[in-house]
Order: sequence, then structure tokens, then C-alpha cells
Amino acid sequence: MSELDLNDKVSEMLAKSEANVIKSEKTFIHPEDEVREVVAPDGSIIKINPIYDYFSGERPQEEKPRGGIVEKFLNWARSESIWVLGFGTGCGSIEIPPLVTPRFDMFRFGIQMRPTPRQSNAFIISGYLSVKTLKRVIRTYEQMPAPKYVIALGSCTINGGMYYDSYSTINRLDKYIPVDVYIAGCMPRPEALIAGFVKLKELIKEGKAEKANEYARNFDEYKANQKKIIKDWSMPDYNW
Amino acid sequence: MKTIIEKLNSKYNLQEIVYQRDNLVFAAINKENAIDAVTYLRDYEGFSHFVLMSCVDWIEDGKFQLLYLLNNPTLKSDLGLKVYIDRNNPEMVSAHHLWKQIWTYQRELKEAFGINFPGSPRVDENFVVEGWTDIPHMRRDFDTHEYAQKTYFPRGDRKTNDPAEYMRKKLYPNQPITAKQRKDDK
Amino acid sequence: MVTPIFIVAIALGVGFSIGVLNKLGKNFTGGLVLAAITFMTFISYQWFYAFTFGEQTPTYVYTAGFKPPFSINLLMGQYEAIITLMINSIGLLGGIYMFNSLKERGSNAQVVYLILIMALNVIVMTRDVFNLFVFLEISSIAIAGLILLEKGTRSMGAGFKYVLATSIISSILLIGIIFSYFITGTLNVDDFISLSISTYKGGAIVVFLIMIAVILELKPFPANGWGLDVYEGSDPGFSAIISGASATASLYVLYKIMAFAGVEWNYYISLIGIVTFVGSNLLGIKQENTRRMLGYSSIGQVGLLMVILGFKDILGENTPYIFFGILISHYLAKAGLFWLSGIVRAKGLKEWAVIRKKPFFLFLMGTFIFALIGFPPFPSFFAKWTLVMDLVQSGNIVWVAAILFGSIMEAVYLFRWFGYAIKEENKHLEDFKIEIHKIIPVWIVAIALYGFGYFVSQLTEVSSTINFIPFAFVILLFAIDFLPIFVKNTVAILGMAFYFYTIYPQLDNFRLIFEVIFIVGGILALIAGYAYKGKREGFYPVAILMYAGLTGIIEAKTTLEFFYGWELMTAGSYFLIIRGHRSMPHGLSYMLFSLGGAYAILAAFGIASVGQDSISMSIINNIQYIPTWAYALLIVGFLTKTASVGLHIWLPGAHGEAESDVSPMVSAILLKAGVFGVALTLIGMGAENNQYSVLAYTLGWIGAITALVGNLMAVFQEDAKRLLAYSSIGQLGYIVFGLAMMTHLGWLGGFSYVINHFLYKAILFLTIGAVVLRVGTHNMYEMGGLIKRMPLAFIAVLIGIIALSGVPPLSGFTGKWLFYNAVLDKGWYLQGAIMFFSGGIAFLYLWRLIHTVFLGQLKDNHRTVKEISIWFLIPIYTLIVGILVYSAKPQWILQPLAEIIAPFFPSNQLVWNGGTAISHYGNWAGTMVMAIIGIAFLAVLGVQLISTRKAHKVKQFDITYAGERPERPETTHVAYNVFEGLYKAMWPATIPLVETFWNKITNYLHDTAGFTRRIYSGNGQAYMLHIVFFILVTYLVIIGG
Amino acid sequence: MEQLDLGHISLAIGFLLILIGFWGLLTQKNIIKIIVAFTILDTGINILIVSLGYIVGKTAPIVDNSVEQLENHNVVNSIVDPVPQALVLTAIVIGFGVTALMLAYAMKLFNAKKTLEINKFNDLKW
Amino acid sequence: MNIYVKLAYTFLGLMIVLNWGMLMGATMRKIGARVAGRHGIPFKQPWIDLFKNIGVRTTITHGIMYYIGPVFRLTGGVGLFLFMPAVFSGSPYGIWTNFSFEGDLILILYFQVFGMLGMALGAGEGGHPYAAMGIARGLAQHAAVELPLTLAFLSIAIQYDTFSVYKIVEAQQGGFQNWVLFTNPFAAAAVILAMLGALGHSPFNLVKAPNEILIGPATEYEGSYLGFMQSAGAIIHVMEAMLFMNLVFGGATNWFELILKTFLIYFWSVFVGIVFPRFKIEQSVTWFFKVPLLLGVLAILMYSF
Repeated sequence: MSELDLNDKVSEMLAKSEANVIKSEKTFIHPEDEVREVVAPDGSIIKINPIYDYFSGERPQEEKPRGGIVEKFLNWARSESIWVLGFGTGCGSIEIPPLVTPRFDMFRFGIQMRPTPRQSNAFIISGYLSVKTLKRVIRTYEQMPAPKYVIALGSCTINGGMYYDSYSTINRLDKYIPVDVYIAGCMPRPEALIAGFVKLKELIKEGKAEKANEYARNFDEYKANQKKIIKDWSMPDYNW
Repeated sequence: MKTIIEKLNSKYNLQEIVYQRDNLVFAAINKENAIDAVTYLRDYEGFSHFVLMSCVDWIEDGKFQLLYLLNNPTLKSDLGLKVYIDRNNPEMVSAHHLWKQIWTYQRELKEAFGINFPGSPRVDENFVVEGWTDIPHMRRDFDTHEYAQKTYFPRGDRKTNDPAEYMRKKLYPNQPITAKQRKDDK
Repeated sequence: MVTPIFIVAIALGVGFSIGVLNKLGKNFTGGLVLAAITFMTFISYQWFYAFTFGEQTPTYVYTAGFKPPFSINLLMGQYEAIITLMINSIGLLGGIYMFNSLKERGSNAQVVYLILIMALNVIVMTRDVFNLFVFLEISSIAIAGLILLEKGTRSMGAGFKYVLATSIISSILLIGIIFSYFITGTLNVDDFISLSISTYKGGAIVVFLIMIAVILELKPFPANGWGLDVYEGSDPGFSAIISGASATASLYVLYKIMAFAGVEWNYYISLIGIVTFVGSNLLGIKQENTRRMLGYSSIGQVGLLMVILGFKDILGENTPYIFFGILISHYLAKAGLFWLSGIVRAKGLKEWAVIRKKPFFLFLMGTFIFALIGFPPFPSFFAKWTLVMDLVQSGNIVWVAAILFGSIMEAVYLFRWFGYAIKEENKHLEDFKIEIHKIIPVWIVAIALYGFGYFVSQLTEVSSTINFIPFAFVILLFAIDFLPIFVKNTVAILGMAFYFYTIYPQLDNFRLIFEVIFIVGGILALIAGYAYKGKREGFYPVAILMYAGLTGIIEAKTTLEFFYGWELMTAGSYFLIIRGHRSMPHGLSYMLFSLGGAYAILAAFGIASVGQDSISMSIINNIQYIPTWAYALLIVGFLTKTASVGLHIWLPGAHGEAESDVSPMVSAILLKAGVFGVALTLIGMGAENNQYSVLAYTLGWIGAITALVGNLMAVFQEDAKRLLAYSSIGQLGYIVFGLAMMTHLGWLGGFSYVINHFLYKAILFLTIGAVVLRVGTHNMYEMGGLIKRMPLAFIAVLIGIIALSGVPPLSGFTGKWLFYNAVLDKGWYLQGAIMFFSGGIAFLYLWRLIHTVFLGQLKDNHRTVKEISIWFLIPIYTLIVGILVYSAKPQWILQPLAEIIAPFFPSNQLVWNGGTAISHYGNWAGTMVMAIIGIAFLAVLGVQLISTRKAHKVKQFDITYAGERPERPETTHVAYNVFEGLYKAMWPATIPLVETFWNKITNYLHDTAGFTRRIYSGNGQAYMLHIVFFILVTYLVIIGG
Repeated sequence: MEQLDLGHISLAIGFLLILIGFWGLLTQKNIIKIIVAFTILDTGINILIVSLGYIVGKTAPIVDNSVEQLENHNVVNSIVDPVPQALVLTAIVIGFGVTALMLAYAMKLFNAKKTLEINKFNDLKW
Repeated sequence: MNIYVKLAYTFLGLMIVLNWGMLMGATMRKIGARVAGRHGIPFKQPWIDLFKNIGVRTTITHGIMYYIGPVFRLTGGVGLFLFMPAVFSGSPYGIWTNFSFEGDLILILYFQVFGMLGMALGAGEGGHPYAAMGIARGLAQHAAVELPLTLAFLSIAIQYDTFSVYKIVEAQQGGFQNWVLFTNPFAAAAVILAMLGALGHSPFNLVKAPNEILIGPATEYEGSYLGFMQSAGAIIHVMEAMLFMNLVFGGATNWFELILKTFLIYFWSVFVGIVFPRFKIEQSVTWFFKVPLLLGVLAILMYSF
């Protein structure tokens, strides 16, 4: 079969498949999010709207820094006590464990790992993010208390890296959540990570790491971007 | 192994029998007979282990090729049964009753190629991608680059270089190109 | 005065005239027969009246103008008058009851019925043994003839077996009679007595033959299959007559014969009686057919009466009192039950559920069953009491044990039956039709039972002091049961309050504490009853019955009054418990353990009364005869009520399944009755008496192990109320342990626990009960997050669990602190350590209770539930105020407690310095501690309020969930099998050894019964063989051996 | 006891009949045979009664010419004990009644199950 | 003594204990790091963390109980300090004996649970499953630890015929040979082993189990709440060590001695924790029911006969 024939054939097939392509008609309501009716103990039937009833879902508010010496002191404390959420989103997460080894020892810098977003203030996006993971990242990011910082790791978070043409991997992280520090490389070594942390500490001390407020300010824009690619949005608009 | 294939051939009329190795044979089989043959192999010939199930998109022929790869632990042999199904009407009889893990394979094929397996449990649920609305993403007529460009805010200033060329230019900008290199470049 | 010969004359005259009249085509036989029986009843009543209220002397009636032995003579004495009255009146009522069924069988049947009654009269009155034989045969033929006239074939076989058996028996009787004539030349009983026949050559054999025949007529175990078949197969009306009249007559014959048989027979009669009593009650356990079961019960009761007859010399002048007490209860109750079984037409025990929603039927059935078992206020209660007292005093303790064992067996099947009637599913059962002429006799006997109960209680001096006012109140509440709940509840509360007001001045402080817990606690628990809708039929009488019993044991001056109150309380609480869903088996096991305990107490009271000249409660302070055993029995009896380990298996189910406001009654209040008893016993044992230290030591270990077992089992419960129930077991273990220490500090700790347990367990049970009412489930894992909907209930439970766990500053710590000091003081270190370990375990289940119910995830269907009812909140918060006061000012309660205890356990081990308690080992300032903790708490809270002033209120799914989100509250709430890890470590300690033990005993009894009853193969010849073997064995034992 | 007099013989026969009766009652399976056994038993008892009242050489207690012709004309000394004789009459009547009742039962039982085997009538048991 | 002076001293003591607890925590983590060959955190890290946590801008609350859970916890710590004689000075009303004259050992034992229970309830209202799991584990282990500890404490109380902590300390004065450690070795041994569970370090850190059940009860707590809990943790660690010090190791006559002894007691549990991995619940529970329980029973039996 010659090349020309093949191309013809393919375009022919394409035309055909356009016609009978399986365009899914899913509405993408998570089954647990559908409004359901339950019978109360007294026999009455009540309607449960899970997204409304079970989640707060309120918009985030900007929490302006107070300024002055107190804020400076607190910024210093924040910079010296960076609690990193233990959430490996991509291949870069393998670069984080070396940080706790004697060779790199991030504890020297006041950097510690925490298991729960409630107690963390730094989030390392370690490499490529598929759409599926992005949903979890957004949820987790929103659950962290402000002020919170995001360190994006590797070229995938900057421009998609080697996954620039993947149908399931995002290209630019900062369209979806605000990023404080990018660390380029594929993958950056732990030294580079530490350099990134040091950069972050500088930013915090200077009072420039207010991306949480930026997120709140541009909330609609971020949400629009997020919802554009996350079709089965099975959570409230803001996860408290 | 040979006797098994012969027996199977006489029973179900195999095509394209390929003896890849002593213990690895591929053969094509009619869509109608496929599940019968798999059941027969499982129940009478000792192919008790279901290795995998995969799909190839022969877009030029307008066909999907499903592969049921079975393993016989006593003979230490594998047998791949290929089934061609129509690409325009991609539907195959479900085999979930034979091995439970086939549920998952069929769910994956449904999502990735849009092949329907009526009756297979949970076959319509998400498998890898969540909330996919476009045509099935593993079909060859799906253009992933275009999709990514359309969907994910590509950075406009992205440049792609041949790493070897780029590094040579960067490290040794003044060095002339040798004949060997030119040959290689071709 | 109409001579008794007219009884015979009338019967015969009417019988013959009916034959004639029928020929004339007149058909008013039924009325005529009833009239005849009425006249017979009148005659015997006339004599009875003359004997009782006049100065009548026994009168002989000679027939045919000759003196014996050439003629037959009848004697009409006092007993004859009573018994013929009983026979005739039951005959009359039975005649009314069977009016239609006799009519269906034709006039012949009516005549035969009349002749049967007449024959029974003559059997009682005659003094001639041959005449006796003749009329026994006539009665047998009459019964068999009546059965023959029945429709259907089912009873035919039974009738034939009956004929065969009675003919063999009468053959033996006849042989005996003829030989008696041969050796003495007379047939007159009085002559036999005067000649003392047994001294003749061969006299012993003659007496044996006559005696064995009469005994066989009484259907002794195991030669009684023929009787059982008749009970089961024939018309319930006949069964009633056989059980009520025929057996009564035969018993009296036995009494007559015993006069000349010689005293050596007494023992054997008792032996046969007790074997019959225990044996047939044991076999009754296995019965599923109502009438056969009643048959076993009848035979058993007759056995008991034989025992009494056998002991007539020992019982002395009390014999008639005991004999007639039990006989009347048995005769009325059994007739009533047989009649009921005819009305209800239910064969299997479970089919009796058809009367479930018919309160009057349940009332009748309950009356009869309680009368049979010997509950107050029925005559059998007083009779049984006297019997046990007299037997124990004469040293026949083994007999008492056997009688009580048999009674428990009887209670097993009767209460199981009753339980089925109350609780079993009855949807599939067909309703029955009530015929007015059938129900009237049943009502008459039921009312007569109450009447005789009161009458009998007034006969003796000790029982006439019993306070019947609370019981009358119960009857009043039963009478107004049709009124709406609001009225009844108010009446009940006012009544209790008024009663408390009247009784308050009579009580010493020791009793006052318990009376307050019983009555005030009861009123608080009743307030919660306002939350219920509808009529709540039957609730108030039984609740008040329990309180009547409780106040009865508090007021008791004599052991009889105490026992009376105890039994009333048991009955009332049984009814309360069995009202709950699925509580049938628990109600039964509660009843059996309670009865077992009550009998232990009864026996102990008997032992205590040995060598005393009164039965005042103070006799247990100075027991002279085997005191250690008596105290042990008392303690075992009371420990069944405190549900100590080994005797606790009834409690979890009973309390867990009871209604929401009943649980606090039976847990917070009722259990204290057992504590009261234990306290009384220990006071009786005395502080300085080292003689009982082993007993107290054992009791201490029992308390400690109970605490451990109760608390440990509570940890692994999934049902909120069961959890609390097991917790009650553990808490009662503490109390028992504290009391067992027999020191000032121990008692103070124990009493502090008594009050505390009352307070917090009432709070917890009321709250959880109210929550259960709202959410409709007991299972904790089906609840969760209710704090959002029921904050007040949450606060109540929070306070309850803090108090229970003993965390300062609330009042539970008081008890813990006292216990630590007491343990060190007493030197019971290991037991103490077990106690404190169980205290540690308490945290586990308490946290689980509050967490799985109120915290965690609110369930879908509970999103709209309301706060618990205001009527529950009122008593709950009243009690909470009590806890807070107690916590803040412990000295207000502990100091008076110490004064109460001081007379029994004098000590200055605890000194109060203002609000500080100082013991030898340490000190504790309740008020100050509360203040310090309060200040610290408020200070910290202030800081937090400032630092988190902008806290954002979130909803229940706003939790970090590893990047995911919770899907359903059910899958997010950690509530089921929470302590799995601990269970893996401690499962050997949770093996229900005790339950297995009791199950094994039950199975063993059931197997024995199931195996033994196979001798009743249904084959008439086998029954005859039993009779022959019975005769042979008896002969070998009595004469040959 | 050199010679067997009438009294002893009848006594022995009575006991024998009683034993036969018992044996029959306990072993025979046919209801009619059982009833027959009962009548034998009954008869045995009756003979027993009469023989116990028997006094050697005396006549029946019927005061008629035959008695009056005796030497001493002492009625009391010349007749046997009358009471057993009276008793036996009653006993016979009673026995008759019982037998009749049994036969009636036999008839009804046969009508119910068309058999006279006593083993078949064990619906009620345990 | 004037009550205000007393309060001032008590507050000062509390501050000392709080800071010493933080420093001790940092030191122990430093030791752990050194064992692993790392530098570890700076000594100032706990304070920085505390300030940072208090400076958090957004906080959430799941409800009242959730809100006051940390308050209970901290009150539990503070109260424990208030009822514990810190430094022995020859008088039960001395300046550093706090309010220990209001109660005795039993009060302290039961008051320990106050904070724990409050915290458990608060975490429970948070609705997080891991919180409930952590508490369930913690309670199970607490119950198991309680048994040998109670036996040992009873034994000590029997030995000195008192429940007053002050008196027990007093009786141990005059040289280390008077310490319970030497006068009642079984009880001391039971305490030393059971102490590992009470202090809650590996292998008995089931409650927190970071990365397994996400720090347990504190999963949902953030910011100031966490700060409160950190402070309470620091105080309670010292108080636990102080309790064992007072009961077994002769108490302290000055702050230096107190710091040294609490450090060593705490170090013992860290020392064990560095070496051993985490137990499962059933392993932990059965461990306490073996040797420590046996020692406790022996300690009791010594005085029973």
C-alpha cells in the first residue's frame, strides 16, 4: 500500500468516524452527588442535595496581611517553618524523599513533612499533572489554610514538558492554581529543590508570597479554567 | 501445543496461525466462535489463566483486532486468539463470566476504543480518564496533539530542538561539521 | 340444715327424671342439671357456712338405717364441706362453661356430667372403702363416658387408655379392699383407724394395695401417661373438671386413707409427691402443646400437694392453711387456664399470640400463671411462704430445695408460654370468637383468686400486716387503663408523690436514700412518659406494681413483707421488661433468674427464722442456724438482681430491649433493690464478725470480676442500650465490691456509687432512649453526628459520661477516690487493681457511645430529626442539676451518708475540713478542684477565642480525605467494630463463659426432659406397664426393701 | 393344709385368672383381646372376693328352707360371710359397666381407624 | 502565702514547663536526627512552628465541640501541672508545689483523661474517620497501659501508706537509695516499662501514626488549634515525666534536677522509640499484658502478704 493510498484511506476513515463517533452523552453528575430521597425515621421523605447539604462551598475571602512588625515577624516564622504536604502528584515525588536523608536534610531549613493539608502551608506539585490528579490537587490546595505556597516542580508544570501533546496532561499549572516558585528541570535534583525552598523563603520574608489571596481575588478565572478541563466536577466550588 | 491448535482448528476454523515460539502461538478466529473457543480452552485444554486482553486499531482495514491471551500453566504455553471486529460497529460478546478480571479489561477497551461489551458489569464507568467527552482517545483517528493545543493553554513560546544538534551548537559552535556527522544527519 | 345425702339424692333423682322427661319429649335437661348442681353447691355451702361461722360439729350420715359395717356412712366435716363446695362450685361453673358442648352431646351427656359431680362428692364424703371404690369407678366411667360422647376421634384413644388404666387401678383397689375386709371384717375407714389395720398380719400389704391405688389415681410420675393424654385430648371443660374437681377429690381420699395407713407412709407419699412435682415440671419444659403442658403442671401441683400431705405431721396446725392455700390457687388457676385454652382454641404455645392485643385475656392469663407460681397476692404465695418456713424450721432443707427447683421448672414453661402470648407475632393467626357463657366462669375464678388472696393473707397474724394500699393503687390504675396517657401518667405521679409524702416520716436515713431513689427516681422516669402518644395500655399498672414492690421492700418490717414486696417488684418489672421489642427471651430469663434469686432469699429467710420467735426483718442480723449458708443464700438471691457475674446474663437483653423510659426504671432504679438487699445482708453479718470474712471476701471478688466483665463486654457492643446495660453490670460490680469491703470507706464509696449510678445511668438511659425514639434504631453505627440536631441531648450525655468515667471535676470522681482509699485501707489490692482497670476500660465504651451517636457524620435520614422530647429533657436536666450539685459540694451528700453508715461501720476514716475530704491516705477538695479546673478552662478558652475569632463554619464533608471526598456519611463514620484491635488482643476475655454455662444447663434440662418424656409413647399398654412397674418399684421400696 | 378345700382352690383359681388377665392386658395388641383379658381379670377378682368370704362347709348366704333345715338353725353359723357376696354383686355390675364402656370404645376406635391394633392409637404422646 | 503570689509563681512554673517541654521536644527530635546521621531541626523550631500556627489566617470550625476540644486538651495539661508538686521544698505549701494540696495521686491519674477525652470529642466532631481510628487506638492502649501503671502506683501508695504525691516525694528524700526505684524495684520496673506506653513514642505511637492515619485525632486541626495542642503536648510530656519522677525517681528539689530527671525519663522513651518500629494495637495491648503486668502484680503481691 502506498503512502498516498494510506492517507486517502485514513482521511476516508476519519470522515466516516466523524459520522458515527461515540460522542458520550454522559452528564457527569457523580452518582453520589445526585439529589436523593431518603426516608426519615418519622416516615417523612426528605431530599438530600449532597453538594449543598454536605459541603460549605463558600467563596474564599482575601485575608489581607496586617502589615507592620507583627506581620514581618509572622512572615519570618512562616518562612522558617515550611510544612510540606506529603502528596506526590507525579514522577517528581521521587525527588522529595532524598530531602529527608542525611545528605540533604531539609529539616535544617525548617522544612517538615505533614500528612494532612490542614497542617501544611506548602504544596509541592511534583511534575506532570493529569486532569484526574489536578482535581485532587485543587481540592487539597483549597483545604490548606492560608497563607499557603505552591512550588511547581519540573518542566511539565511549566509548559507540559515531554507531555506537551498528551490528551490528559495539563500544560501550564499556573492557569489552574497560583504558583509561587517554579523549579525547572526534568527532573530537578534535590539540590534544586532546596534552592527553590530558599527562594520561597526569601519571597515569604519579603511578603511577596501572597498567592493565596491572588487565588481568592481571581477565583472566578481560576475556576473557569479548572472547570473547562474537569468535566466531572463532583465537588463544591471551593473545598473548605 | 500443536495438537491443541489442530484440535481447535478443526473445531473452530482458525486463520493466520503463527507459531511464534514453541510455547507461544497466535491465531485468528471468527467473532462468533471466539468466546466459545476461549471457554473450550479454559475448560478442556487447561488454559486456566487469563493473561490479558488488548486491542489494535487497524484503521486502514476498518477493523479492531481484539486479542485474548491465554496461558496454560501446566504446559507453560501461551495462546493468543485474535478476533477482528467491525470498526464502525464496534461490539463484542462479553467474556466477563469466564474470568472476573475481564470486567476491567472490557471497561478499559470501552473507554479507550469505544468497543461495547453488552452485559459486562460496570462497563460504562470511568476507567482512566474522568469525564471524557471526546471520541475515544486511543483510536487512531483521535489527534491528541490537536486536542491538547485546543484544551490546555499551550505556552506560545515553546521551542523544540533536536537535543544532539542543540548541544553541539551550544558546546562547540565553531567546530565544522564532519562528513560522518553529515551522513548521520541524513 | 339439708343433709348431704341429698347431694346424692338430687343427682340421682334428676338423672332418672331426665330419662323420663326425655321420653316425654321435654328438653330442658341443661337447665335442670345446672339447677341440680346449684342445689348441691348450696348444700355444701350451707355446711361450709355452718362449720366456718357456726358451731357445727362433724356429722355422720348413715344410709339404710344400719350402722357400719352393714351400711354405708357418709361424713360431713369441715374439710368435706370445703372440698365438696369446691367440687360443686367448679362443677357449676364448668356446667355453665360447657353448657353448649354438653347440649350438643345430648341429654345423656348432661346426666353423666351430673353423675360425675355427684360421684366426686360421694368420694369425698364416704367413709366406706368399698363405696369409695364404687364411686371412684363411677367417676372414671363418667369421665370416660363423657369423652366417648365427644365428637372426633382424637380423644378416643386417650379415653380408652384412661379406661384401661383406671380399671387396672381399681382392680388393685378392689383386691386391697377385699383383703382388708378379710383381715378386719369391716369396710369402714373409721374402723380401720380404730383397729389400726396395719398392725394386722398382712395388713401392710393391704394398706399398700389401697394406698398405691389411691396414689395412682393421683397420677404420680411417671405412671401418669394416661392422665396426660386425657388432659390433652379431651374437651378443656373436662380437663378443668379433672384437674380441679377430680384431683381434689382424689387428694382428699388420700388424706382419708392416710389416717389408717400409718405414719411410715407419710414419708413415701412425700417422696412420690416430690418426684411427681419435679419430674412432671421438668417434662413440662419440653411441651409445645398447651393442654398437655397444663396437664403436666396439674400433675406437678398435685405432687406438691402430696408432699404437703406427707408432711402433715411436721407442718402441724399449719397444714390446712398451706394445703388449702396451694390447692385453691391451683384449682382455680388451672380451671381458669383450661377454660381459657378452650376459648382461645390455640393448640401450640406460640399460637397463643392471638391474645396479644387483648388486654383482658392477658390479664386473666397472667393472673392464673402468677397464682400458679405463687406470686402475691394469691393464696399460694402465703401458703408457699409458710410451707418453706415450716419445712426449713423442721430441718428439711433438701425438700425445700427440691420444691423450689420444681417451682422454677414450672415457671420456665409457664412464663415461656406467657411470653409467647404477649410477644409472639400473631399476624397469621385467626381470631377467635368469645362466647359469653364461657368467659364468665373464667372471670369468676380470676376474681375469686384475688379475693381468696386477700382472705388468706388476713388469716394469719404476720401476713395481715402487709400493706395492700400500693397494690390497690395498681388495681385502680388497671381500672382506668382506658383513659388517655396524660391522665394516667398524672395519676401515677401524684399517687407516688403522695405515697412518698405519707411514708417519708417513717423511714430512717438508710432506707430513705433508697426510697428517694425508688420513688423520686420513679417519678422522674414517669415524667418522660408524657412523651408517648396514645393510651399505652397496660403500662401504668405494671410500672406502679414495680414501684409498689420496691416501696414494699423498703417499708418491710417482717421478712414476709419483704418477700411480698420483692415478688411484687419482680412481677412488675417482668411486665415492664417484656413490653419491649424482641424482649421475650430476655423477659423469660429475667423472670427465671429473679425467681431463682427470690427462692434463695425465701430459703434464707426460712433458715434465719429458725430459733427465732418472730419473723421481723431484724432476724437476719442474728442468724443462729447455719448462718454462713443463710447469708450466702441471701447474697446469691440479691446478686441476681444486681446482675453480678454469673447471674447477669438476663440483664443486657432485658435492659437493652426495654422501652426508652423503662430502661432507666429497670436499670437506674430497679437494680438498687438488689443493692439494698445486699446492704441489709451485710449489715446483718456485722462489721466485726470475722466469721463471714470468707463470704465478704468472695463477694468482693465477685464484685471486682463483675466490674471487669461488665465493662469489657460493654466495649464490644454495637447496640447503644446494650452498651449501657453492660455498663450497668459493671457499675453494680463496683457497688457490690464497695459494700463487700465492710469498712466505712468502702460503704461510703459504695453508697456514693449508688447515688451516682442512679443519677448518671438515669440520664444516659433516658437520653439514649429518647434519641432512639427519634431515630428509630438502637444500633450506634446507624446514628452519628446527632450533636448538630440534638445539642441538649449531647450535653446531657457528655455530663453523664464524664460523671460515669470518674474524670474530675464531676461527681464520679468521688466514688473513685473513696474506692482507692478504701482499697488501700482494706488491703484488697489485686481486686482493687481489677476495679481500677475496669474503670479505665469504661473510657472506651463511653467515648464510643458519645462518638458514634453524637459525633462523626450525620446520616442522610437524620438530617431533619428534632431535639429529643421536652418530657425527656425535664427529668434529664433535673438529674443533671443533681450531678452538678453533688460535684460542686460533695460534702452535702457524703457527710449525711457517713452518718448513716456510722452505726454499722463506725469509723473516723474520713474527715471533712470545710470542702476538703481528708483520709489517712490523701485529701481531695471537690469544690476547689472544680473551681481551679473551671478557671483554667475559661482562661484557655479566652485565649482561643481571641486567636480563632474568624473561624469559618464548615459542613460535615469538608474534611481532608486524602485528596478525595467522602461519598456517603455511612462510609465515613467510624462506628462499627471500633475496638477491633483491642478485640484481637482481648478476645479470650470476652468469651461468654457464663452464657455458655447457663445454656448448657438449659440444654441439659431440655435434653433430659426430651429424653424422659419418650416413655410416654402414647401406647395404652405401655401406660399400663408403667403402672405395674410403679407398683412393683414402690412395693420393693416400701415393703420389700 | 393337708387337703385342698374349695376355698383354697377358688382362691388359687382367682389369682390365676388375675394373673392371666394382667398378662393379657399387657401383652395382647388387639383391643378386643385386651377387653377379654380385662374381663378375665375382673372375673378373677370376683372369684377372689367370693372365695375370701368362703367358710368351709357352709352354704350360700341365702336364708331359705335349705338353711333352715340345718341342725342348729343358726343362720349365722351355717352360711358363709354375706358381705363379700354382696360386694361381688356390685363389683360384677361395675365390671359389666366398664366392659360395656370398653366395647363402646372399641367400636368407636374401629370406626375411626378401621383397626383394632392398640399400637395405632398413639396420636397423643410425649 | 498570698494567693496572688502563689498564682504568679504557678504561672511562672507553667511557663518554665511549657518552654522546657518545647525545648525537650526539639532536643529529642535532634537526637533522633543525629541517630539517623542528620543535622535535624534547629532548637528554635518548636517556637517558630507555634508562632506560625498561631499566625495562620484562615481557620475552620466543625462545631462547638470541635472548637473547644483543644481547650480541653490544654486545660488538661495546665490542670495536671496545677495539681502536681513540681519542686520539693520541704513544705506541701511551698512555692513550686502549685495546688497539689487540693488533691492527690488519684486526682492526677483521673485528670490525665480530662484532656484526652475532650480532645477525643473535639476530633470526633470533626467527622474525620482517621481521628476516630486514632482515638480508638489510643483508648485501647491507654486501658492496657493503665493496668500495670495502676498496680505499680498502688504498690507505691501501699509502700508509703499515702496517696499524696507530695508525701511520696518527701519520703524519697535523702539520697538515691531512698528512691522507689531501689526500695520497690518491681513497681519501678513496671512503671518504667508502662511509661513507654504513657509517653506515646514509637513503638506505642499508635494514636498519631503519621502517614498511616494522618496524625490521628489532630487530622482536622489547623492553625491556632494546632498551636494549642502543641503547647498542651509539650506540657503534658513534661508532666508525665514529672509524675514518674515524683513517684519513682525521688522527685526534684530544684528546677535543674527536675529538668535533668524529666529529660532522662523522656529520653528513655525516645531511646526505645528510635530503635523499634510501630506496634499494631493488638501487639501493643498484649505487650502490656505480659511483662509489665507481671511486674505490677509482683509489686502488689509483695505487699499483699
